[in-house]
Amino acid sequence: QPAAPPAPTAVPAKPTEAPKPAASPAASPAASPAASPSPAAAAPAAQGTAAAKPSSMTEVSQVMNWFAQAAHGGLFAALKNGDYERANLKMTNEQGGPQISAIPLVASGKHAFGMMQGDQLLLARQEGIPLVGVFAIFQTNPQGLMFHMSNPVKDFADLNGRKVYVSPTATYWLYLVKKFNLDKAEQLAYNGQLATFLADKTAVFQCYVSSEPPAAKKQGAEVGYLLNADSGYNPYGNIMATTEQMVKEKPELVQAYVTASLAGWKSFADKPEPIISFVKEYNKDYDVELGLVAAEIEKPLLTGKSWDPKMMGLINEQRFKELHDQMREVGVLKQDQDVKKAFDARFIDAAQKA
Amino acid sequence: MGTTTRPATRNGLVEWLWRAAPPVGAFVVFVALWQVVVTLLRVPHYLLPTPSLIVGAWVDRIDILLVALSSTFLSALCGFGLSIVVGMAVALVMSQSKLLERSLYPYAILLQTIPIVAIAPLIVIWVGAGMPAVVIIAFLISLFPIITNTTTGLTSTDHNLVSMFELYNASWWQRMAKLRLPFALPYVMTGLRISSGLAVIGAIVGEFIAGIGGLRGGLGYVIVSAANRLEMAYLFAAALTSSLLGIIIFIGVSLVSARFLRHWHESAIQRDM
Amino acid sequence: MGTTTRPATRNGLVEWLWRAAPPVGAFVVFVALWQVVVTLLRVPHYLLPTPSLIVGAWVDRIDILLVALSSTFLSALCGFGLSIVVGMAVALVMSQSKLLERSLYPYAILLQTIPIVAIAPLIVIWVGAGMPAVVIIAFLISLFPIITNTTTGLTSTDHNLVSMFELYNASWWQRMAKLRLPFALPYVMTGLRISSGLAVIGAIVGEFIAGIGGLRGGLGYVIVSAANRLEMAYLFAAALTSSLLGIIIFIGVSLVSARFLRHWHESAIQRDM
Amino acid sequence: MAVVESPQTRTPSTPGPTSAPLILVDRVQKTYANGTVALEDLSFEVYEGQFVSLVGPSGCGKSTLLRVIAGLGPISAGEVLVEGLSPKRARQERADTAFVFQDATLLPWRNVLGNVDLPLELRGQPPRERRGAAMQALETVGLAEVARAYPRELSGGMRMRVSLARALAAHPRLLLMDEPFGSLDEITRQRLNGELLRICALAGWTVVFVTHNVFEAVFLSSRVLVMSRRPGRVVAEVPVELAYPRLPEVRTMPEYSGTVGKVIQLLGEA
Amino acid sequence: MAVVESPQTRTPSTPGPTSAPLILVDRVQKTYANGTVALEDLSFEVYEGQFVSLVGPSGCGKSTLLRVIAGLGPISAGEVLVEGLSPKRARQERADTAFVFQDATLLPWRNVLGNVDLPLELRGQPPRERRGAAMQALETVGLAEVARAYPRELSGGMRMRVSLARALAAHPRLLLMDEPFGSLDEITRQRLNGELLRICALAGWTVVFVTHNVFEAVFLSSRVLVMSRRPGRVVAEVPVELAYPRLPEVRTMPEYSGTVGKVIQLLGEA
Ligand SMILES: Nc1ncnc2c1ncn2[C@@H]1O[C@H](COP(=O)(O)OP(=O)(O)OP(=O)(O)O)[C@@H](O)[C@H]1O
Ligand SMILES: Nc1ncnc2c1ncn2[C@@H]1O[C@H](COP(=O)(O)OP(=O)(O)OP(=O)(O)O)[C@@H](O)[C@H]1O
Ligand SMILES: [Mg+2]
Ligand SMILES: [Mg+2]
Repeated sequence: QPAAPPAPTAVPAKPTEAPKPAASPAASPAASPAASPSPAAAAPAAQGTAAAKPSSMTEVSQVMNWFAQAAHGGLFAALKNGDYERANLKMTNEQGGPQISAIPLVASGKHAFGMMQGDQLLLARQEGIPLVGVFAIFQTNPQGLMFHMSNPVKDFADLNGRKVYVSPTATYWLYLVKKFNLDKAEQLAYNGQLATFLADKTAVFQCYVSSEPPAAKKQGAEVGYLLNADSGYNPYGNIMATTEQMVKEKPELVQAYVTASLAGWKSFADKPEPIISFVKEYNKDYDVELGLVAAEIEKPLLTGKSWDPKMMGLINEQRFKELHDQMREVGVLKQDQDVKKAFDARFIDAAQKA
Repeated sequence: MGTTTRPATRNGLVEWLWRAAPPVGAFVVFVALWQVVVTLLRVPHYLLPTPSLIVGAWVDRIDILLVALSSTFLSALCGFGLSIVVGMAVALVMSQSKLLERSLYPYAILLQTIPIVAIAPLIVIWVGAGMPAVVIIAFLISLFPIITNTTTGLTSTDHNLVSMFELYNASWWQRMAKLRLPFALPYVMTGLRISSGLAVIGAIVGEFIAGIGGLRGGLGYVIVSAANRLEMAYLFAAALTSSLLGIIIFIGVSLVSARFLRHWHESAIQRDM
Repeated sequence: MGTTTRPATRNGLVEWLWRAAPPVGAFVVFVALWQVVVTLLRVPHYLLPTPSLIVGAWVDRIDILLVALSSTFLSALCGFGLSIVVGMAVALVMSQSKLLERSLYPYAILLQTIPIVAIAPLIVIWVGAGMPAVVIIAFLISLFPIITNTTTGLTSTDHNLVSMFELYNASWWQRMAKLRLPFALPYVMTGLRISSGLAVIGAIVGEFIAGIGGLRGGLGYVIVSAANRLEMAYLFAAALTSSLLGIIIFIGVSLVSARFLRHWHESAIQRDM
Repeated sequence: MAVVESPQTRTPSTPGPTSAPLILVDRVQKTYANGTVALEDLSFEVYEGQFVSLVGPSGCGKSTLLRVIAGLGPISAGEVLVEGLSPKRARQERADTAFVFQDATLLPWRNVLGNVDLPLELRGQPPRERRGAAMQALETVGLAEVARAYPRELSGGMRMRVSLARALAAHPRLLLMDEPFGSLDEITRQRLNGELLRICALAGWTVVFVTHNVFEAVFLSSRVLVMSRRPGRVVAEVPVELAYPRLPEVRTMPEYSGTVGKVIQLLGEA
Repeated sequence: MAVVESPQTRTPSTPGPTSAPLILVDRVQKTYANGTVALEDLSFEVYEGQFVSLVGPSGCGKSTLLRVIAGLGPISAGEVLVEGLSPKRARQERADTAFVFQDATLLPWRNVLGNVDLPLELRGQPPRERRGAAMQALETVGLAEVARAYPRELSGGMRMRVSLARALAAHPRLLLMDEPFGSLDEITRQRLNGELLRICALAGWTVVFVTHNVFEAVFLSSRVLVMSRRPGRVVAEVPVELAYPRLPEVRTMPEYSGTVGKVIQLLGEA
């Protein structure tokens, strides 16, 4: 595992309150659905302070959804800047990959925290996998569909008659098909091979708007994209989740993690350059130039339409409910579920309050 | 001495049951063990579902699975057929001389080891996504064992028999068709056994990376979508269906092989002395 | 008659050059053709880069590629080694009786055809992501040809030789070690040739599926990240490096094979009459 | 030399027909899987120290019979006993049977020496010891100089001699030989006949010997069994009334030619 | 019957030694890849219609020589001509050579009939015709009833007879035979000797015949060539002064035994 090099800028740990013993962990929303996780009602006194942390250095790890990249910037910033260390977390940032799914890795306890899309979180819960989202990285999901400017796609309805390369049964695609009657769009398997896209000027490809379009531009292609979120389907992007058990048994650890991560994200949004170089130490093949471009595109998406540090990481019931209803509508969710169990906003709310 | 040979006049059905019983028994034990171990060890179902869950998923979606199966079956079979033809042709060329063999093998290995994702765009652009690309990928993945085994087989011909054919002035074709190829059959058939499974894998990989959406996307599509939806029981139902497909093609090849070899090859005959 | 045998006292170096020339020549022609065809047909570089572009990319990133190569090489070799050991052991068991063969083959096929994505989470959870998982996947993918070929080989033993061993009261181990296994060697070696390439593919697929990015992520990692950034020349540089790895392991296996078979097997000896 | 002796007196250590036979073949039938009846109602016995030859038409079941005696396959009816045991158990418990098969059955990946010392290796004898025995056997058959050659580099007759050397090196008590000298020239054959007799007398081996050469059969054996065409039975038994040791001059004696003529005649009638 | 004739008169159509020989072997040397010198400075010739036997010690190069005459491999020095051409060209252009190899060399995946009609099939003869010829040849060797059996179901001698039938069915003009009767019983062997002579006389075949059985060599041949031990050379040539056709009674004639004795003596000296 790549050991996090000591952050040169690290300052001695802030004096913090001694952590209070987690006296009433039973207040976990998963355990007691009655407890409203709405921001206002969050943060019971026992664990609701942003400064809560494990009493001694604890080894934890989090797993990303891809090789280290700008979209993980805050998590690497927290590592590099020493935020995790100060929170008594000996953090390992584990990179993901094409076929690595964080869900079983977190569910089985291999990693404490894992990165997934909001809709994946609800799917996991439908399958009885007890995961709980603790903060979201993107308020506006950066997934999109890119196309060649020579064959532009004006809006989603315009996809009819086009070859669209998307991951099989991606929920957003089912939503788009249903909402815009895309029965004449030809769906093909997305395989990560963008050469197909370059070669076929009529093709439409799924993408992260911060990642593939700039790469294609760098290769000389004139591309544009539609942001899926604009269709009305906007699950949280890259939500960080842990297990119900973790929330219940070690809330102070979760709190420490969320607080430190939030600090990382704020720092990254402020000044991405050093972090991008740090990311390259993990992802050796990373293109720093593209990374900086990505960071710039992503910055407003983190908090919606424009960068607002106070919005960073927030999750709420209304967004989940909306997502839930959309997923029900396209039949991906087979029955209603209690979305309140799918997330626990207290930690990020407390962190933001601090 | 004591041992006397069994009467050869056993009832055909009983005989068949006798032959089928051990594999079936092994299967029952296997499934039971799986169910018990997974249940006892509390392996979470999203990691490894129990057989009962898988069967449930299978029954639930039998309609989709059968359509997907037939589509994958077709692609696998076409790819397999192509690799038989091409693989044997290449082996025929390579077996002509050590020199040709040494010169051509590297390209065969190149085709075998080149990651399919690298050439997927080429394939998709040239033959189009969907079934044609899937067939090509199944073909590429299942080609090499046929080349290798057939080449070894064709170069293993008994030297005395070669002399005999030469003596009777057999033409190149006669030598191939009536001597080298039949002699190589045990090798060829072993190659086909390996390739049959690879063709199925190839079809599924093809469906992953060059397939089309929806029902005609085959088992590969079903597997990826089940994985995306975290429906592990369904995923295993599809994955095991693909294995079943592999087993069926394998059995087909084995029957053909037994048919060809039963009169003469050690591996296919039952010696009574 | 006319034809007389060549003097056997040819200079060793000249001899070696003579043997190496045709493959090298073929390679030069191949590369030249590739360059010319791609240039003439104006195949866009993002579909199929020219050799010169690939070499350029290779030279540019040689440091990363070499690290990736060594990591993939290690995983492939470990996976290959594992499948040799396990594959031969399984084949040994299966060759004991038709019954065992029929009972066990389905599970071997199951392991061969089950899509790795279905069991990848299991593997990652059990042995951890990174090299252990990659080795396991390389092992799973390269296992089957060794099982199949060795089983056929072990059941093909000349019946007269079996009688002879029985007559001299050879133990089970002696029969295996001194008769069946040597007799099966041509089959085993052919199986190893197939598996060597599959182990490389397996390592790369493993790196796709369960590798870690960054520091020690082998060629699979490089290929994915190159594909993501649309750097096709770089992608091909990595892909061809993996093929090169396959070719190197293949040559190693072939040398071992020639060493074992040169005295006796038709495929390895040069007949002068 | 020319004194007519009964065969069982040749080796004083053997008790002769009054004791239990070493090999008892009793109304044996052998039917192959394809329905071919190779042996039917075949009976005879061999006593310890005897040299018994089998002659009979091609395809009459001689090789089948030897394999049955060696315990290399099941029979369909009747009984075969070797030292009172089933042939297989006798072979396994005594480890003292050798067999020169009709084909050379050499391991192609071992050189001549490696092939000859195989039986000793299988018995677990130490390498040095068995190399010595193997080289000695090779010298007996006149192949010491090709000890390092591989079978494919040998002529047909040389391969058969390697096979013969392998059986000799095994130092069996029961030696089954299926046309061991069929592909040897007259000179070599006669020399080896002499050698074989010498060794057998020395070691007290019991030999069942299949040959098509009636002269050879008579020269070597104490009894010649004549088999019928398939399905094979023993239709006649010709005792050879010539004393051991038999020197080459035996071939010029009238008893010798007489017995040969008798066997040929019986063969013609079989 | 017993009139001594010179062999070349037996088939009136053959011109005899004054014309060019059918086979000319001139100072041939054959060295195998491993350095073994199998033949050295070997010369002889065979005229059309002759029946020439080769005898010699095991491993002296008889099989090698036959293969050289058949054009199945290169020689290291000297010259071999068949009908004035290189053996390979002669064989390819005339398509009239048959070879009974020392081993049966049957195709295990073909039944007996399929093996016998192989040469005819390779020549492109229509199935019906070649089946007839094959069945006839099988009848000659006494195997018509196992026409549908596979080689593994046959005894060693039966396999050799199948191989013989294959050569007979091919109706060659030049027949090369390498110990074809070595694994046959005396009765079958004598019957087949007679058959072979009958067919050869009828069809005017030229035969080069390797055998270890000196009686057989003398009975069949017009000339017996005696080879030395390896490296093989022709050390003696014994003309057989017995008239064709040779009936079994020839074996009782003094000329016959005399010639046999002479050959055996030469063999012993070789
Ligand atoms: N594996 C087999 N399956 C069926 N029939 C067989 C098999 N082996 C031998 N036979 C038949 O059994 C009979 C006896 O065969 P065997 O080999 O014992 O003869 P043999 O006396 O040794 O003949 P030869 O002198 O030619 O060697 C033959 O007719 C043969 O066709
Ligand atoms: N492929 C080979 N490589 C090397 N040496 C060989 C090869 N074949 C034969 N020899 C050698 O050449 C010599 C002649 O062999 P050949 O088979 O011609 O003998 P032969 O006269 O037919 O003997 P036999 O009567 O035993 O059949 C032998 O000493 C043999 O060892
Ligand atoms: Mg026999
Ligand atoms: Mg020979």
